[in-house]
Amino acid sequence: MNKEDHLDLYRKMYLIRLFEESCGENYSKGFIRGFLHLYIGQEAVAVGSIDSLEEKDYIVTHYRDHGHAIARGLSTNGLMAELFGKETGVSKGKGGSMHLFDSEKNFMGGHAIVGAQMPLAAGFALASQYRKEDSVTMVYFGDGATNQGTFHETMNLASVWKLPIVFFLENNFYGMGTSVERIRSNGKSFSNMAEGYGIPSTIVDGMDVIAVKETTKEVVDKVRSGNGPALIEATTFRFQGHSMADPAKYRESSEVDEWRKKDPVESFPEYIISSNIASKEEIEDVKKSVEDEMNAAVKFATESNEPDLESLSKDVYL
Amino acid sequence: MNKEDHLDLYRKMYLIRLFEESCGENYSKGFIRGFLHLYIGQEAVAVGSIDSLEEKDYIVTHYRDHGHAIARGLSTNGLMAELFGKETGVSKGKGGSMHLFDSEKNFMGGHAIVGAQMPLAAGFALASQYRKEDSVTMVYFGDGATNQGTFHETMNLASVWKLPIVFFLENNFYGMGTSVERIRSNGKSFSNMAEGYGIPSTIVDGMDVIAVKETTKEVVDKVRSGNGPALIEATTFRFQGHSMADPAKYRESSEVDEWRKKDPVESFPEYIISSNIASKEEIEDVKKSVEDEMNAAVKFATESNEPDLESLSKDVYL
Amino acid sequence: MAEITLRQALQKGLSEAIENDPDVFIMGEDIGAYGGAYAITSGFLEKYGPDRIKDTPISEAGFIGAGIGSAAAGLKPIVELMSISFSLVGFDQIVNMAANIRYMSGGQINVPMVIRAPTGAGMQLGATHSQSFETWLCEVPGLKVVAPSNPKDALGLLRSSIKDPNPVIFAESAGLYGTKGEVSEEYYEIEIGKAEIKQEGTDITLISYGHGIPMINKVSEELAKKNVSSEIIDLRSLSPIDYDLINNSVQKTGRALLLDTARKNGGVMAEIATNINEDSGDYLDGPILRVGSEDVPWPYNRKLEQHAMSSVPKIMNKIEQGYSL
Amino acid sequence: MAEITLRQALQKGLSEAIENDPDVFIMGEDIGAYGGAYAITSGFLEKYGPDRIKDTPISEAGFIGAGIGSAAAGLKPIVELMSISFSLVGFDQIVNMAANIRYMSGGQINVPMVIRAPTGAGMQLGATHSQSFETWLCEVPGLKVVAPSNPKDALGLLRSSIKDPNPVIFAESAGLYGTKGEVSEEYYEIEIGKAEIKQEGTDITLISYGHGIPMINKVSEELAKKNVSSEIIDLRSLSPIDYDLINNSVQKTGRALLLDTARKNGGVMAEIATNINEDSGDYLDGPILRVGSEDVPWPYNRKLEQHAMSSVPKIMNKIEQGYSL
Ligand SMILES: Cc1ncc(C[n+]2csc(CCOP(=O)(O)OP(=O)(O)O)c2C)c(N)n1
Ligand SMILES: Cc1ncc(C[n+]2csc(CCOP(=O)(O)OP(=O)(O)O)c2C)c(N)n1
Ligand SMILES: [Mg+2]
Ligand SMILES: [Mg+2]
Repeated sequence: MNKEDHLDLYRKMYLIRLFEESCGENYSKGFIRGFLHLYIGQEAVAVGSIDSLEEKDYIVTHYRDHGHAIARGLSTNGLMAELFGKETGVSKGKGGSMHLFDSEKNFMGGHAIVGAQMPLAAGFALASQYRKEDSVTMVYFGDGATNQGTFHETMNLASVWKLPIVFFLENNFYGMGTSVERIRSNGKSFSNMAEGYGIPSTIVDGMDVIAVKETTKEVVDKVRSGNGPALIEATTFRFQGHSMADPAKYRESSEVDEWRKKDPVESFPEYIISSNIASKEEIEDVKKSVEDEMNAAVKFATESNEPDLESLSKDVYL
Repeated sequence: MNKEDHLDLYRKMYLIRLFEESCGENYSKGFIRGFLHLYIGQEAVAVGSIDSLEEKDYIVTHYRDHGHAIARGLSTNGLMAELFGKETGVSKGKGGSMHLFDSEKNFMGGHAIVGAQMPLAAGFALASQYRKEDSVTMVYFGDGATNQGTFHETMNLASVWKLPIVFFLENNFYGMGTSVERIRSNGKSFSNMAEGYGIPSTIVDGMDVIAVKETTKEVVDKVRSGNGPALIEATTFRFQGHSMADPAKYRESSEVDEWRKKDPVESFPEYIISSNIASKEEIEDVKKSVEDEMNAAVKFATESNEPDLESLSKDVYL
Repeated sequence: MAEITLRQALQKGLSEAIENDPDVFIMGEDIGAYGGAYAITSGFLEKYGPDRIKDTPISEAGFIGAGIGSAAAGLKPIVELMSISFSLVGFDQIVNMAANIRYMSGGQINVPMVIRAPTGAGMQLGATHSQSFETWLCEVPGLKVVAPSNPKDALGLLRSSIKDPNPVIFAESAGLYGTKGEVSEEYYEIEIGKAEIKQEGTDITLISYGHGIPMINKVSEELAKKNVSSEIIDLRSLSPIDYDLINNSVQKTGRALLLDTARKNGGVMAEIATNINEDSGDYLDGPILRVGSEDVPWPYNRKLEQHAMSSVPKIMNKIEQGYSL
Repeated sequence: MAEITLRQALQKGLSEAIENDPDVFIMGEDIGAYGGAYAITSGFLEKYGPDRIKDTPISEAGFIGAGIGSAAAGLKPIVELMSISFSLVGFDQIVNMAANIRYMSGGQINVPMVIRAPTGAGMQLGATHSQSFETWLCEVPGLKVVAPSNPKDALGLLRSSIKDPNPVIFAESAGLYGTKGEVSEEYYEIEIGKAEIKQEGTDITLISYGHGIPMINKVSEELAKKNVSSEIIDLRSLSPIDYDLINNSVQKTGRALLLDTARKNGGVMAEIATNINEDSGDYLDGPILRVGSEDVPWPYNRKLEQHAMSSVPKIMNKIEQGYSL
């Protein structure tokens, strides 16, 4: 990894952070509505893992999807416009925060029923296998989603069919207000669930973007070369409530503070500077360009048009 | 276990065998219709395991339920009448083979959607726990049912809530025409699935009625005393097709022959005689009485009335 | 009489049931420590403890099924779903199990369970989160379905639902939780299966339920301005449906406008319209009119979402064209 | 022209698709080694191999979802369910995913998938196994639903369904697999959304689909004996519904009898009756008549099950009373 690689990882994490902060702000102002789940705190997971993917790989995720979308390189204009419900949005304003899509980038959503994205993801992996292509499907989900039967059905399918799929569990220790202990009696980690299906699993520090990137690369390589599915569990934390509606009273602020110390958006640039990989000024330049991009995105979203009323009944059938 | 205990186990196994043979016959004659799944070959599982339960314990099972019903002591008259669709049937002729019930015996069905009985069973266990009663719920299912998400959701619930429930897997190595290898990549056994939830599991030879009984007793005792759920996997085999419609072309007759050598209905009385637990005559007496019971059951079913047409709209609501 | 919100009415009914009947417990995702996605059970965990207020994993099939089993064992579970949209992952348990088990067992097993769930669009949650599956569940024999439009009905129906020995789907319009209304301090129940005439009238019968009622009220005001007297029926129960009351009213007024808040295609009102035509056809002065949401998945954008929904002008328009009123 | 069974027609359509389009594959429980619960894919595994004929574990949500994903990636999966009754455990994938994904993505993603499933009661399978959930699925925007009544339509509709870029539910009446009929050897398709007039007539329009058609044919014969000329409409598609053809016919005959094979309450015909009343009300010589199955779970006992179903006498009775014919 050279300097540019480092700065690029930082750039994406910072972009996600600012994007999310801007979302929060624009939600308060009423420009963004519905359910809004921010990715603040988990940036290193999406950025590190997606950096290890190739263009041909498929990404499928859940409703907390802004981070993955940005890491995948979806246009911040199109994303912010989607959240503003504009016709220039990635899903033409029809999907909203929880249903982001960009099929050209193989970014296959944005799915808001907990666990429902997993069978779907298996389908993309099945298609790759069927066509003897070596693309890999990456499916993201939370600790809470491990409680849905679809997670297990999909692990089993993937294992029996040896599908090229990576189950990427973002264990942020809470599913809404429910801490992991209350949904899981067998320890805080989930990887032994995969073992029941003969699926190899790895745990990685989700606050360390380089560790995430390297672990993912290793796992994805194996999956790509036909070894069947794998599971990665990244331990991470969301610094804010589950959604904008959640004051997060179910946890101690000390727990949040502990995790904030590992904030990748703070610690990674510090590491870059202290390791002399890049200078403070270079970091500042990145910041500046990200801030510009964000301002432009909000401007774009604000100035874009609402969809025509006729579009209501379009896109139902082809 | 004294002589009576041995003879009783044999009696029940033989009763199931004859009952099932009679079902097959009466299906061919058109007296029994719909889907009919025989338990022939698996008798030792139901008989051994249910012998270890107490009256207050709940039993929940799937569509292959005749064996469990008979082992639980449901009236053969009422069961055969149910299969004949008569008003004297255990479910008034409304349930049929796949939906047998006897709530007085805590025999809670007979459920025909694969895997659907498992959440239900957790509910009975939850009720026992809620009321601080020490009854245990026993839920039966097949190897194929492990593929349903409900199995996993229920294991997780049971584990998190420490429910007094025993997951009883009858691994007969086929779910319809699908051999275990084709639905499971991680070995023929399923017990490591339970480990993912911290649920202890035991494998037992399902053709050995005494082994089943003893293993079940041990496991049920632990569960009853508040140790949370457990899983028992009994390896067994159905000697006939999945249902009356199945010629079982997907397996070699040699495989069936191998298993038939372990037929508990043959080997157990041999063991009783050769170990001098009871005499050949005593076994013959048991047979005779079972045959009489079966003849009476078929007679009862034949002579019973069909339900009134008015009963069609009864039992929908209380 | 006190003015309380529909949320408070539910809280009152739930607390009451927990306090009066040891067999009643509440179960659902984040109803405890979090206080419920819509804060219905806020404070309950602290007050009643974890046995009565049972937080569940995100396993709808699992805990709906567990609710059914516990009810079959004689408890009285109240299962909360975060959204009726999520009922689909547990639909088999509701439709094939809760509804059928009594019949299949020849009447041996009862399922005295209540499934509460917010329903309806209008909050920009998009296609997966805005569904109204009570329109399907009310077609399932073995289930009862209620859908209150105001605090009084919410409390009265909740009491009846908890007492009912059958599985009851309690559909709560998410947009109405904050709605205020008078609620008697004396104990009362509202019988499941009984609709209510909210306003008597002579010229046209307006029928809806849940969050359709506020809109119907506005329509009635518009009609009054044109000297048209409308009779308003709040269905309150979608299963069973109070056809006696409906037919009596329509036979009197000779006209009817039926408002579905869900999609018109496949909504509750098709069945009701057909029954009115069958049973009161001779009394009609014109066609039965139906208004409902558009036949598209629910969009996120506010303008589109509002456009997909029915509205007072759309309904007025329909009435003007249908009856030249 | 050859006489073949409906099963053979499906086999022909499926083989053809497999042979002509490398993106087509079939997936389902026991469709391979076992040959299919109703033997539709008998011999296919041997002929086309395990990649094209994919046996699945008993995980409906899992493999329906995998079908959707593979379709979104450009393949053309044909998913077989052993029974439409089992669709419920995968209902979320069908209703919230397959149907919505195109809309939610602003038209970026298509799901060219077919879900085939036997449907309908009459085989004494009891409450959990005799359901007809096509009556719900046809109300979901984003899905198409077809239900053939004969071999010719089965083949023609199967061809269109596989070609269609949208998710199509292909409801097969389990009781009709052995039904024989003429099927052209020339290639043809039957357009989704087009009903067929199976018989022209002047006095009454009889409408049904799937296994309702044989019964409707008998009713027509009975009517003919009384010199009543009936026009028979086979819907063939339940979504979209061919309202043009229906309204034209009813406007001509002035009378209509609608037969649901599923439960009347909540069946397809309520929506159709309401639409006819809305669009052709002025042309009617009397009420629209509806017959369907009783509003109870399906019982096992044969006599009860038959009693729950509609029958020629019940229909004749309805017509005689409704129209004094
Ligand atoms: C089937 C279903 N049940 C419930 C919900 C409501 N819900 C949305 S997110 C969520 C918590 C998920 O937690 P987790 O999987 O840990 O992901 P995180 O939000 O922590 O990223 C719940 C319960 C839903 N969307 N779908
Ligand atoms: C949800 C669902 N899918 C499919 C079926 C059809 N089906 C009935 S039994 C069965 C096989 C079950 O196999 P297993 O669990 O091993 O039990 P066994 O029959 O061997 O006792 C299948 C696929 C069903 N009843 N329910
Ligand atoms: Mg989480
Ligand atoms: Mg089996």
